Amino acid sequence: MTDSYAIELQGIDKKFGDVHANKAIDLQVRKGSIHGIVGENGAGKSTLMSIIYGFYRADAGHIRINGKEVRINGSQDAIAAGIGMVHQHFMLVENFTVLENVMLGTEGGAALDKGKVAARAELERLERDYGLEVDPDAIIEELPVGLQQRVEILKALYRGAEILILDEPTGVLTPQETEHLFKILKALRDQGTTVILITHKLREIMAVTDHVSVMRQGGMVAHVDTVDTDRNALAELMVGRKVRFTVDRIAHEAGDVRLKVENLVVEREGVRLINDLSFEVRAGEILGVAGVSGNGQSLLMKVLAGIEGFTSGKITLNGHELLPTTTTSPLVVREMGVGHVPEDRHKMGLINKFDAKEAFIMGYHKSDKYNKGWLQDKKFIRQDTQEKMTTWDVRPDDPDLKTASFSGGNQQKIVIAREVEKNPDVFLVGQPTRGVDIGAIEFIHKRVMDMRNEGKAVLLVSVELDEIMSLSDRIVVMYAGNIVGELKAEAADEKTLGLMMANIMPDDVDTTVKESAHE
Amino acid sequence: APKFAPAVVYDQAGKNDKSFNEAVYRNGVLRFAADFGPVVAEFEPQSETQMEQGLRRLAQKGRSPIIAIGFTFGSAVEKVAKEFPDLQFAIIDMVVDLPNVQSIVFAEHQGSFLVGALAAMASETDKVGFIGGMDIPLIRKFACGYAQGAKYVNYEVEVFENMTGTTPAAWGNPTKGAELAQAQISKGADVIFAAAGGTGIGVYQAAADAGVYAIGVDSNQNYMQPGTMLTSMLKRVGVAAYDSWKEARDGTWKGGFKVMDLTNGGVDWALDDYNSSLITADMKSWVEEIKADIKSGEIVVHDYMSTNSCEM
Amino acid sequence: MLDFWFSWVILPLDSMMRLSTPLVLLALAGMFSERSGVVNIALEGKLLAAAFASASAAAVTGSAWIGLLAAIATTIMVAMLHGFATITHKGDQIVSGMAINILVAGITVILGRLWFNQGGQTPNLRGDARFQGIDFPGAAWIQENVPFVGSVYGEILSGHSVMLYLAYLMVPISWYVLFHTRFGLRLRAVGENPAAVDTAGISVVAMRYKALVVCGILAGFAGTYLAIGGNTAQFMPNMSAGKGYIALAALIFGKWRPVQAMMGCFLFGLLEAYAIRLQGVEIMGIGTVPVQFIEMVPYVLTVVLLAGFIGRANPPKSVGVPYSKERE
Amino acid sequence: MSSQRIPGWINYAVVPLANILMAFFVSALVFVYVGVDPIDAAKVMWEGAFGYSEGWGYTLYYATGFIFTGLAVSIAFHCQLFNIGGEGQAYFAGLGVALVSLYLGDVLPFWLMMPLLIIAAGLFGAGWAFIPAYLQAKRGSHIVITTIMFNFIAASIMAYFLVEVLKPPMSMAPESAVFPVSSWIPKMHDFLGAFGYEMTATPLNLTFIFGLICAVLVWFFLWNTRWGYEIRAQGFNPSAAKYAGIDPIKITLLTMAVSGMLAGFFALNTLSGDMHQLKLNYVAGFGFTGIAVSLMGRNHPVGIVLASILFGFLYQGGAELAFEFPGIDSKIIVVLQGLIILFSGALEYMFKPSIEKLYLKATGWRADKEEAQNA
Ligand SMILES: Nc1ncnc2c1ncn2[C@@H]1O[C@H](COP(=O)(O)OP(=O)(O)OP(=O)(O)O)[C@@H](O)[C@H]1O
Ligand SMILES: Nc1ncnc2c1ncn2[C@@H]1O[C@H](COP(=O)(O)OP(=O)(O)OP(=O)(O)O)[C@@H](O)[C@H]1O
Ligand SMILES: [Mg+2]
Ligand SMILES: [Mg+2]
Repeated sequence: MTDSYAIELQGIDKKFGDVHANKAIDLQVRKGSIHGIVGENGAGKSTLMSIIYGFYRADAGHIRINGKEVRINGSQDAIAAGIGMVHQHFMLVENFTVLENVMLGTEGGAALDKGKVAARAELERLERDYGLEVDPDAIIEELPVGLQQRVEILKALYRGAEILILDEPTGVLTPQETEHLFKILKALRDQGTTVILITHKLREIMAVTDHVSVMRQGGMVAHVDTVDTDRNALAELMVGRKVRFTVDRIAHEAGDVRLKVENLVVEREGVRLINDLSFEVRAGEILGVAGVSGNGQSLLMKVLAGIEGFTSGKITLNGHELLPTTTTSPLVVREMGVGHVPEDRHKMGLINKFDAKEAFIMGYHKSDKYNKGWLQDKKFIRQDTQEKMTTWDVRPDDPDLKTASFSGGNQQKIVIAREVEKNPDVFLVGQPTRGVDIGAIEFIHKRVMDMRNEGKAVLLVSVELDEIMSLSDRIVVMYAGNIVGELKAEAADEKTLGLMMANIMPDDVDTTVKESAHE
Repeated sequence: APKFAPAVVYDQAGKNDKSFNEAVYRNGVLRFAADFGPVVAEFEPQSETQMEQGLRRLAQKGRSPIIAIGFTFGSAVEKVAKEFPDLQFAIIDMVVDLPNVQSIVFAEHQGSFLVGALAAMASETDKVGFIGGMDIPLIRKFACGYAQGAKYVNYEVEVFENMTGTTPAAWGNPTKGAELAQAQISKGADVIFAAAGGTGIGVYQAAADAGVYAIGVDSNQNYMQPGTMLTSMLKRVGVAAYDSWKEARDGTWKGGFKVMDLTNGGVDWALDDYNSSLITADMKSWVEEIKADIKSGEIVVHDYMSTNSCEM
Repeated sequence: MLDFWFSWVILPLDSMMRLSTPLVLLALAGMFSERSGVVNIALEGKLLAAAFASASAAAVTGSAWIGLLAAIATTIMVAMLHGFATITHKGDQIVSGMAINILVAGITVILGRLWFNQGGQTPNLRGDARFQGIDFPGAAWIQENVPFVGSVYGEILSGHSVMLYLAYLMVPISWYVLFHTRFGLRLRAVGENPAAVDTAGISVVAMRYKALVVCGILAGFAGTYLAIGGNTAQFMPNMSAGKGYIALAALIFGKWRPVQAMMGCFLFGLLEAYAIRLQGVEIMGIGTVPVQFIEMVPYVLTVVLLAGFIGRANPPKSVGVPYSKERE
Repeated sequence: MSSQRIPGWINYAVVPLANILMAFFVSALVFVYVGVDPIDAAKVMWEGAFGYSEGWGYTLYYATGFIFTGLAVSIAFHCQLFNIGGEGQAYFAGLGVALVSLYLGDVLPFWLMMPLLIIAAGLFGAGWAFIPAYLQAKRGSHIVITTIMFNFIAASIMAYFLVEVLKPPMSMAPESAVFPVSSWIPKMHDFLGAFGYEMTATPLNLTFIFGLICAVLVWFFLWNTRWGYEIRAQGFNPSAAKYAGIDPIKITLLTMAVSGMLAGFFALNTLSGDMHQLKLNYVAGFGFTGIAVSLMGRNHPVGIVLASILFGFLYQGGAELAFEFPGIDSKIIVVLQGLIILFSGALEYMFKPSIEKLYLKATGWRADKEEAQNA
């Protein structure tokens, strides 16, 4: 039976320093099937795929391709074995053309010009056959992400991949694009190509895969046929216990407007990234911002937090008016009673090499509380940190431990604790549960809801529709730098939101809300 | 008098610069060693700081007399000689007014006059060149004497004059020297005198490549490009150093001012096997005549440094 | 008029051709290395090492061509050391560049002194031990009989050594290699996004080493020209005298492209040619020009360019970053 | 990562030590090649640098210079700025010191001169670092290239000043007049002599003490003030720093100004403390060597002071070597320096993995247990 498997892994093991990313993984992928892999962030999915593709080398284990044991020492071995991979982070040379990117590595001879002619013909054929049109002479950095991803798929096909690995390909796609992609994947499967698909969206797994494998904390915990399972069962397999997606909500009236954005425009190098945006958030309500990432949500958060400036419009934060000419900074904005949990704790919220003490004063390090004259009040900082770590149940509660040594969930707790403890009136929260485990998610969701119940104005940006739907009182959807529609939480469902995220207005959505925000 | 323990500190060009320092090494240190045994301690500093450190270090070891090669040692000698009033120092090309310092200066203008005269005699284009190292009064003194000598022989002669730079780096840049020489040659110069330390190597090379004459400086550099080295302007720094040590050894050493000129053989022009075929008998007798006239005072060569100008 | 033309246009341009030669070769050397992602402030040391090797080998064997080979072999070795530190061991590229510059400055003098006993200089070379000027057919006649333009042919183009012509030949060759060959495509890619190259099945490490080998070869030519290919015929301590940094400046000036980099070298070479000629020369109405200010123009221009005042200079994106798959 | 299980002393003591030993070993090979017994050479260097009070004086005098240039490099490193311009900054600061000394030295008393000199050295050094910093912060120029260029520009400007402005008339050497005595920083032997301690005359001067004070201040500044906090935050993670309200432009300017100021203090030691006149190229590579000092000292003031003493030893021992073995070139010290930078800077990570592995092996049973417990 062996040769009915395209890929067989046995005992794959990989460590990055102390991080045991893959623990003795076994996996079998049937030829001509679409095989899904799910698992939380950091479970080791990308690492495993990168090992198959030769990007990383496993510390131990065997790989069999089409029944034959192979040694994959580098991507060239994987390519030779007929494996193609679309990486989670694109592997494109940004200032090259599409054609150059596609032919890189398979140039067809030492002289480039001859190879280019042949490559162009082949590329055009592939584009036609699979409905993957891209201008071969376009420069990558000028293409939208959706098209960049096409280039990645074309690259794999161009190399004649019989096994195609896609690592979270839909994160940057609109629902239609996702749909189109899945059509292509199915077509490929029907022609005999084996596809491995990694995604966090269990809906997609159910829609397109034949089999699913589940990873947890570096290990492979289950293999099931898609027809034999459902979303709840998969979620349970992923985190090891029953998952509860909802948070309790107390009904109450929203208060005064605490955050008001009027006709906000942000331009960068002549491009309008945020285009005439208006909305408001009242005390005691959570406004959820949904949207495919890359539609301006991150920038909006940065502008509101004072990290970046804006071109025109007006922002009113807790009674303070901000105009494009106002000199602000994150420090000034914090003074106005704004707390900000940034989207990416590694890039923004924390500094890996700082210890917990230092992490807890980030953004507040200039306040008199933490300084005595010219010097920092180290004793007080330590004691203050210790107290907060205890109340927030940060583990381990050691103020001298380096930030990097905490797990993702605990790191996120540090960030949220730091911001919540300042008791802000306006609370900006971006992706609060990205990459944290379900226990932490419940905890964090509860704290965000507490803030609302205490009468704070909360702006929540998340790409997780479940999160948005379970926390928000109202939901706005962003597309191409603008708000394309608003829904009451009760009226929201995934289908409607999904369509709106692609800028398609379902008939029953009241698109006039946008105007009414102007009054 | 202090115990006799002679020493020398070269400047940063080092003792093998084929020019100034090497003259001290070959005609001073080696000759002294040949005559009295290897007693002279040498030091080649690597940096500005080490120049003074080297001097002081030798002084602390009780070395005397210590000869410092070149005007760059001026302030260092002044400082260290003050700190060690019982030791003897000498400095070349510079005056340090202390009782325990012998300041040895040369009448470079006289020697340059002679080679300038020879250059004019040898030139067929009536164009001759001068390439100096660092642009300082001392080198202007060479240039000025050279031009006077050339014009003395042939009033029509045109003299091109270039300096290499303003810092000591100008002593060690043969590429620049060659560039300047090529430019002068392209403009018609067929004899070029370089008073530029290591930079001269490039000048002589460029002259040899173009088949025109070059004139060496300080040491006898005739051997460097046989056939195109017309002569060398000798500045007998080696002899001066040798004499200073010898005086100390004999107990006749005196501080103060010491001029080395044509009369005492401190400067001269070089004639040897390498260039004898280039110097005709006529040239030789004429230049010897001029030499005698300068010695006798019949010809007065203007010293640039006396007025800070080449105008008389 | 003719005289002014000759002295202040033709001769400086002639000089520029020679003074720019090592810069052009070095800038190309730097281009290959930086395009692959390895910052090359070690050009200075590579130039010096090559100059020493060529002059020593030529002195011992009497053949300039063997000198060239020795120089190339030496600079490849130095480049491999550079690669060992920066590619294999992911060391800091700037620090290793500095280390190489310092190391070479010391070792050349020590070996030179030990081998030739002339204070670090190598013996003066004659005949076949150095590359000599080649006169173009009819150069002298044309220069004499055709006013103005005749001297362009006779003075500026003709009369240089074969090394100079080789150097300028390298410019179109490098251009072709960079933009029209597989090697060039991969090279440019590896300096922009090494991970993309890696996942395309090409070894980043091998590419960078290859780039450094090419860099070594070109730097070998540069050093050979400097010591025995132009108008010097021997090695002298520290004879690179900052040319490595000027070449780096020219490379930035040329935005990491061969023809533009050559233009940058020409500009700097011409400036130097004038600086040399203006030293201590009285110009009517102005007096003497402080040549220090002319000498610093290349550096000032580079700073101005880098600050984006005269167009942006975008370096290869991953230049200076050791390629590592491990995060942090 | 694995550093969690590796104690600090491996990283801060064993690894640097291995790197230095490797550098020494390779230079020993060079010594053997040029025909000098490396053991003899080491003895001469050691004796010369530490064997008697004069050696100490010189060693510490050189070390003082390295303390300043090393601290300058390190503080910039903490902000992820690579300041290769210490050489130019120190050089340019010399101009400030010379101008103040020459123009005010005759009028003002010693006790007024001292603060003025410190301010002049600091200001000129900071000023010369400020322009590259500004260009990096505002215009995105690469600070490494800009500071290299600024070294050359400083060299040209200083040559101009020394040749055309500061050189006394009739003097030929490109150096300024000797400073008035009131601008001289007292020599250590004079100072100690006043308290009855005898010491041989050396260039070591009170700037040494000032250097040590600066090292302590730098430590306080980086780890105990909000500005130091901001500098390190910016260095570790610029986007997080921005989130925390740290203005990257201000911090870049501040860091480079402090860095330039420290490099500028080099002028105090060398000019006011010893040479008493401005000379061409007086920095003589100390600015560049500061990079090695900082790397070896792991960018920590304590490490930098120790590394400075090591380099002071190399310089003084090296000069001594040239006296004792006239046959060998003192350039051999340059080689040794290059090797130290190579091994402790560029090849910093060469031995680290194997040393860590060795350590883990030696303590292996413990690590295994740990893993077993975790599982
Ligand atoms: N190159 C690397 N260097 C160090 N650690 C790494 C590296 N790549 C992954 N890791 C770590 O290995 C673990 C597994 O990471 P991996 O990227 O495989 O997870 P994943 O399942 O793909 O997560 P996600 O859903 O976020 O993509 C994580 O703890 C991660 O931090
Ligand atoms: N970029 C990275 N490089 C190295 N290690 C990382 C990196 N990102 C995360 N880690 C480490 O990898 C481990 C896993 O990271 P992750 O963010 O997935 O948290 P986690 O272990 O899943 O947290 P929790 O257990 O709270 O869910 C943590 O120890 C974290 O410190
Ligand atoms: Mg992943
Ligand atoms: Mg996790």
